[in-house]
Amino acid sequence: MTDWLTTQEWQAVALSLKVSVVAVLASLPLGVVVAYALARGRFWGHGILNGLVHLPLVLPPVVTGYLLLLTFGRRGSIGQFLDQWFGIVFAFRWTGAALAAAVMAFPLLVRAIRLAIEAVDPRLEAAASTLGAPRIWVFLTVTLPLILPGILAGMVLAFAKAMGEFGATITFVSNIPGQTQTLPSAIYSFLQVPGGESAAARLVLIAIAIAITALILSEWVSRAVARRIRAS
Amino acid sequence: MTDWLTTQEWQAVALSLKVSVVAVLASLPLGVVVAYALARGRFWGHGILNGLVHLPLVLPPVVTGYLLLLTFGRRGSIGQFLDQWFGIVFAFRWTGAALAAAVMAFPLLVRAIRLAIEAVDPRLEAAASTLGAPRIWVFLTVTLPLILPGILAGMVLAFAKAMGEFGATITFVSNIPGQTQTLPSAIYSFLQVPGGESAAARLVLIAIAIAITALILSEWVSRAVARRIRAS
Amino acid sequence: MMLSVDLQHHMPGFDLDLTFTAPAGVTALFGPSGSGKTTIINAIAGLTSPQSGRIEADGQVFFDSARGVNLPPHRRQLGYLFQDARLFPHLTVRQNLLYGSWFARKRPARAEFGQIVEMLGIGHLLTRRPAGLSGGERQRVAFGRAILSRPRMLLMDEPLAALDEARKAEILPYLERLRDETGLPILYVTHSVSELARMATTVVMLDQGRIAASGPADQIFADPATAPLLGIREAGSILNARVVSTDGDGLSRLQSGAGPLWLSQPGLVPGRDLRVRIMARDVMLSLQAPEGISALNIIPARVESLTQTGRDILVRLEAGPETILSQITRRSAQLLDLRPGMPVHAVLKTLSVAPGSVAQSLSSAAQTPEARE
Amino acid sequence: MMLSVDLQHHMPGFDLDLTFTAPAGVTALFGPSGSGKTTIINAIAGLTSPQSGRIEADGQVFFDSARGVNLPPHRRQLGYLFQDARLFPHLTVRQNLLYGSWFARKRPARAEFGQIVEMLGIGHLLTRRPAGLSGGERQRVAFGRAILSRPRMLLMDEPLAALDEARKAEILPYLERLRDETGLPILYVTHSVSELARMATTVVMLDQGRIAASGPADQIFADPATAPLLGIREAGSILNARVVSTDGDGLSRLQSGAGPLWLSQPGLVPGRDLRVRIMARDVMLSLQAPEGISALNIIPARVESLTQTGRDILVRLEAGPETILSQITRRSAQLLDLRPGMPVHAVLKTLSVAPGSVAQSLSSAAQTPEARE
Amino acid sequence: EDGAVTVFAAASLKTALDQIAAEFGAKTGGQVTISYAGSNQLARQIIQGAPADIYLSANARWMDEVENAGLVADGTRQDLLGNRLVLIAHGKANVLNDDQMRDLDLPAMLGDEKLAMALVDAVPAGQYGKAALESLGLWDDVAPHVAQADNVRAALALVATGEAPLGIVYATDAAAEDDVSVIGEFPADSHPPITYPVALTRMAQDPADRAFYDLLSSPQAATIFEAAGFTVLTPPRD
Ligand SMILES: Nc1ncnc2c1ncn2[C@@H]1O[C@H](COP(=O)(O)OP(=O)(O)OP(=O)(O)O)[C@@H](O)[C@H]1O
Ligand SMILES: Nc1ncnc2c1ncn2[C@@H]1O[C@H](COP(=O)(O)OP(=O)(O)OP(=O)(O)O)[C@@H](O)[C@H]1O
Ligand code: MOO
Ligand SMILES: [Mg+2]
Ligand SMILES: [Mg+2]
Repeated sequence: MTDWLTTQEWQAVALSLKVSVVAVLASLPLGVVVAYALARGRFWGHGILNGLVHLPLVLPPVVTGYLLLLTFGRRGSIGQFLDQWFGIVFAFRWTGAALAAAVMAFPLLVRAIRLAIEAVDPRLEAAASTLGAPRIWVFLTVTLPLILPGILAGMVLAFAKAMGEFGATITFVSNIPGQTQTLPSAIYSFLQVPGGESAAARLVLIAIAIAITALILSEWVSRAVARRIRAS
Repeated sequence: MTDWLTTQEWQAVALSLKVSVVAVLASLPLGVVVAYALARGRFWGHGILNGLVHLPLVLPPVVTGYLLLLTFGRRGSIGQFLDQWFGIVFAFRWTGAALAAAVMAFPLLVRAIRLAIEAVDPRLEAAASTLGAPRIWVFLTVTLPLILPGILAGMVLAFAKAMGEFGATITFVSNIPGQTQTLPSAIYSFLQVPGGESAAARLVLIAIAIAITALILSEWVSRAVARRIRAS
Repeated sequence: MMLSVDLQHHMPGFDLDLTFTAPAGVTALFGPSGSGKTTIINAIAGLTSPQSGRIEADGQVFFDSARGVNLPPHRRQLGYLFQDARLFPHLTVRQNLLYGSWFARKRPARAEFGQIVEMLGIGHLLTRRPAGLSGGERQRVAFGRAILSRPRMLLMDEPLAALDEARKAEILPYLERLRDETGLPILYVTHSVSELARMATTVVMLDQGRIAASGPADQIFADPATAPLLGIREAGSILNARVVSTDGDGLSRLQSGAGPLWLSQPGLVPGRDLRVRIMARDVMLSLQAPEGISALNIIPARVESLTQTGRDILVRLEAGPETILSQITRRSAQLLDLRPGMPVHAVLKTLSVAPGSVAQSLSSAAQTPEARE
Repeated sequence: MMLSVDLQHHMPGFDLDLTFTAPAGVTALFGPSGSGKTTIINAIAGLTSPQSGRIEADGQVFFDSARGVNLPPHRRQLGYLFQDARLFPHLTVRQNLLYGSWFARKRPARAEFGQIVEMLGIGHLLTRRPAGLSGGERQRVAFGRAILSRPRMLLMDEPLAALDEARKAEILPYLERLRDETGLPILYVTHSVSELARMATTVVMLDQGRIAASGPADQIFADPATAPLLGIREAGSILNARVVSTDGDGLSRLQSGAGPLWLSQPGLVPGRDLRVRIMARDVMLSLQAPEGISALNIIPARVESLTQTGRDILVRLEAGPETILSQITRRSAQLLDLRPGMPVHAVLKTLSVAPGSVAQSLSSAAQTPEARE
Repeated sequence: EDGAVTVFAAASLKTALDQIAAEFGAKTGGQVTISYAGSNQLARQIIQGAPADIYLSANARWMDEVENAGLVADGTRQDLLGNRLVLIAHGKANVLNDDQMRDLDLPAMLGDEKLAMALVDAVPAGQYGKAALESLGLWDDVAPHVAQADNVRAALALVATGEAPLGIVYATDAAAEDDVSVIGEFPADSHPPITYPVALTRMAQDPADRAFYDLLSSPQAATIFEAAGFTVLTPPRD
């Protein structure tokens, strides 16, 4: 195996996995909150929030990457603020790649969770509230377990998207091997030079293998969860 | 307005709309069938189908575009077949852009519809079958209407993705003003040259406006549908 | 039409293993909660496949594990009224009602839309959607939907539990008419002994997935041995009688094998044959024919046997060819010094016979349903 | 504890407008399907907000449209048993049962887990998930879940409709004990007059969103005017009596205002005060005291009034300070030539008094519930 | 810094630069990290504070941007490499000489078909190609037939797959692709000179940065660049 891929390629695979997992896990709580607000909330700015969440989908990824560079970069307003006050730096670090992946995958995550929340029977939530559960507990003990398959679906979708994310990432944090070079960036690099196709193909196969593994795993977990809820 | 955008830019806007709408509508039937098969079917190759559907999400868009070129291009196996037998040509046509957009948006469409199907109470379908409805009619008269909000959600997601799709499109059908130059291609071009940011920003604003309009419309339709089904 | 069912199905903690046949008329499935009633009906409807067995209706095989036959639900032409109404939430009440008739358009309609809607009192709901309906309203719509799908058999899972008495009183006669006029066989799950007594021509009693007793309703009801299964208070006998005349004050005179009988039921047509259910606890015993008493039915009879049931005595009386059950306290039996062979008078208040206890005889009710077990 | 409700709510095609108070004890909401019972309970539980009105329990305001108060459901501490069970599909039966107790851990437990599980007969289901439960099993689990949430009031929407008689017979006494021993007030929706008569201390009768009659159960039942609302066959009166002794053969002697009374109920403890419901149709009238008859209860009385109800006559009898209703045919009334003031004997079979018709008196049942209307 | 050299380089230089970096590592033990992306992306990133020590652009205008931002170390900008623009065809083709190229009847050669190029207004290869066609007087006739890809490699792929029969790409790209053949080289005077400028940035403080920068204009590097098809512009200083 080590012969098959160069160290640098292994780094790209490992980095892509790390970036995607972190992107999905870190954006999950916000994703659930936003999905809940969009599904159940009736507040001013509902439409704006919804639009904002979907922006990364509509814009060409390079634009998103550029906007990230302008805001979260070293000289960007938010980037400087986070650096000074919390010591968090996104610029040209793997954390930046994770941020880009999270932003790009966010609409997928939110939509899936939102659909799941909308499918929960509100009468069950009402039943929980008459049993004395405050709203937050109703959410944690009834809504959340019931939307688990939806959350899982959203996470897989987001993970897949994060694994494939390229345009925003390379624009925001560049393509620095070992630091910000993800699998798609590596594939891109190979495709830019004569004779790089076979190396690119190898990496593509790895990406496919990872994605299919993740899909099958999630499918399996999701069926197990659903089976418990809807026995015969 | 005509002053504000050049003719070519207007063309790009119109083309993007056309491509995205056609991509979503044309892939919808297949999307519903695949989603149904994935949600309810237990067949050999379930995992493979699922993986295949998600591939465009995982792969860098250029790779997808390249693969499209190899299969649906003029010399591609499927491309030649379609050309000879049906006279359908994708190469350098807006139809090719639509195909690329459809393929890239397909995983989002399918996931949303699949989630909706999984949320339908199978007991309602059982009730329909005891009333004499054959399986296909059960689907058309019970399942389908109940998943309409999910389908709509999937369509919006897919539409947004199609509007933003760039990498696969330009790789597959390149960028021919008036024929295959979509909004993202136009934006990309501006970003390639120093000082092109302001022109790009104008187009970005248009993309955002279109997406938000679509979102709000779909939200509105979806609420109307849901309201009918779940009156207090 | 005749349905025969043979089922074996094993679930963790619950085993179903039974064989019965349901002839034309109403076959009641009666048994405690969790005894397997819904599971059986689902198997007949084709919604679950039993692990082994055979289900056949009028020669058409619905299911046969040996031969690998398993007809899909929509080809079985059964109307199923579910324990939960299962209305289609996206359709209006009218669309729900008409849902099945589209698929049944080649079969003759048994009931007209307007007539059903009126009987069920759902005319004002037609344009509404199910979400806002009350529990009873839903169940009524579900009932109409099942009937209007023109089934050749009705499966009803506790159909009236959610309805008020007034509505029940309207629907039961309609079900009887369906049964009698169209010969539509009905498989009926209920917890209510009075519905059972009124509707059922055949009774299948279940207990924990097995058949505890089964047979024609008259026999099951007149058998003191089944009393505990029904609940002791519900023991009673069924008298077959013919309406002779109806007087101006609303009283009808009937002739039964046990002698004349006065009933205060509306709508009794002279010449009709009826089944009258007489609850054992409503039958008083008197040594002499009492006088100056409001009860109009005083039937001479002979004590056939005395059975102790729980704390009370179930007295089986012979009145001509008929059997009457009377339930009295031990104290009374002692005070009257009842012994088999003794002549007594059975005293029955006219009004003790509940309207629900009088049903039209059905030719098929006289058939002997075979209950293989 | 006292609940007072004042509601106005308008829906297309349906208007709710009513005011009533529910004192301690069981308040029955009774009315035809679609009359608004579930809507009222939902408003009390806080699941729907009425358009205007005020709901108050023991001085705590749940809802007041004028003052803009609307307490969320979880702060109202009510146990709600829904018409559909609404179990949590992702939790086991045990987890469902314990769901509410976690939030109620600061309030004292009224019933022990094991005790409730045993009474409901759901011990073997504890590790299962709701999906595979039968209709009755679900409802029992839902009942346990509501009780175990330690509510200060129970709202029950047709809780027993899906249960078999045997299970009902086990649960009703438990509910009575809850009512009597803990003073837990219960708002009870039912279509069953016998449950109503047995459980209710207060009755609120609804018709199309308005109150048709309301008051203490005894009064409502003894009032010939409410008979049509209950369904004519269900008319009856309630006698208050004290158990004097229980004999070896299981018969108990009671002393009522109307004279001695023999009942064949298990578990009657001497000294206890009881409410005995006597169905009008079970009461026979005799001019002389009959002899050699199995009926043990022969109560001397005086005809107070004769009311024609439908095709029959409802005779209101005065027996000491108590009122007894008797329902007889017109023919019998003529034959006996009954007139107000005439002395007669009311004859009642011991066994005609259904076990469900005897309930423990409740001190609060004697209170006069105010029903503002 | 830790002695590591960070190079931001146009993606088309990958093959050659990777080799040079490997040699540098072997010789000095120093580590070179190279980030390949579009010249425009790299320039924007450097302007936004990216930790690049050396910037190697495929295009002079983006180097100008970086210089204008004051981020180029004084006196380090130089035109390192040059490239040639060629007309390619799918499969085999007759090779045209310089004169034939000047009399090119491109419209006739294309017929109804497409000419693959990089974006003609945005990507350098496309810009040079457009300039060449204009100076040859072909642009107006050919323009409707141009299929613009987002970079040279994608244009090459269009020709390699036969999607377009002809294309305009760099000689460096055409050399390694089996399915295309070079028809001819555009006269050097038909377009502005194709240059790849290099510079040390202001962030470059480490001696290793300077060492690698110097290595780029060494004879060893020149050999590697030439092997990849580039022309080396800076005469090697011994
Ligand atoms: N959203 C709505 N729009 C119009 N009418 C409604 C709506 N929701 C409920 N109703 C009507 O309000 C009436 C009262 O309903 P409710 O559920 O309170 O009846 P109920 O007394 O509980 O009946 P049941 O005994 O059948 O359960 C019904 O006629 C119902 O159709
Ligand atoms: N998936 C399952 N696993 C284990 N037991 C099951 C499963 N599904 C059903 N059962 C059990 O089978 C038994 C029969 O259920 P069924 O629904 O047929 O009862 P029922 O007679 O209709 O009862 P009810 O009158 O309460 O509706 C019940 O005890 C139920 O718990
Ligand atoms: O949406 Mo992209 O083209 O995967 O970065
Ligand atoms: Mg059942
Ligand atoms: Mg209700």
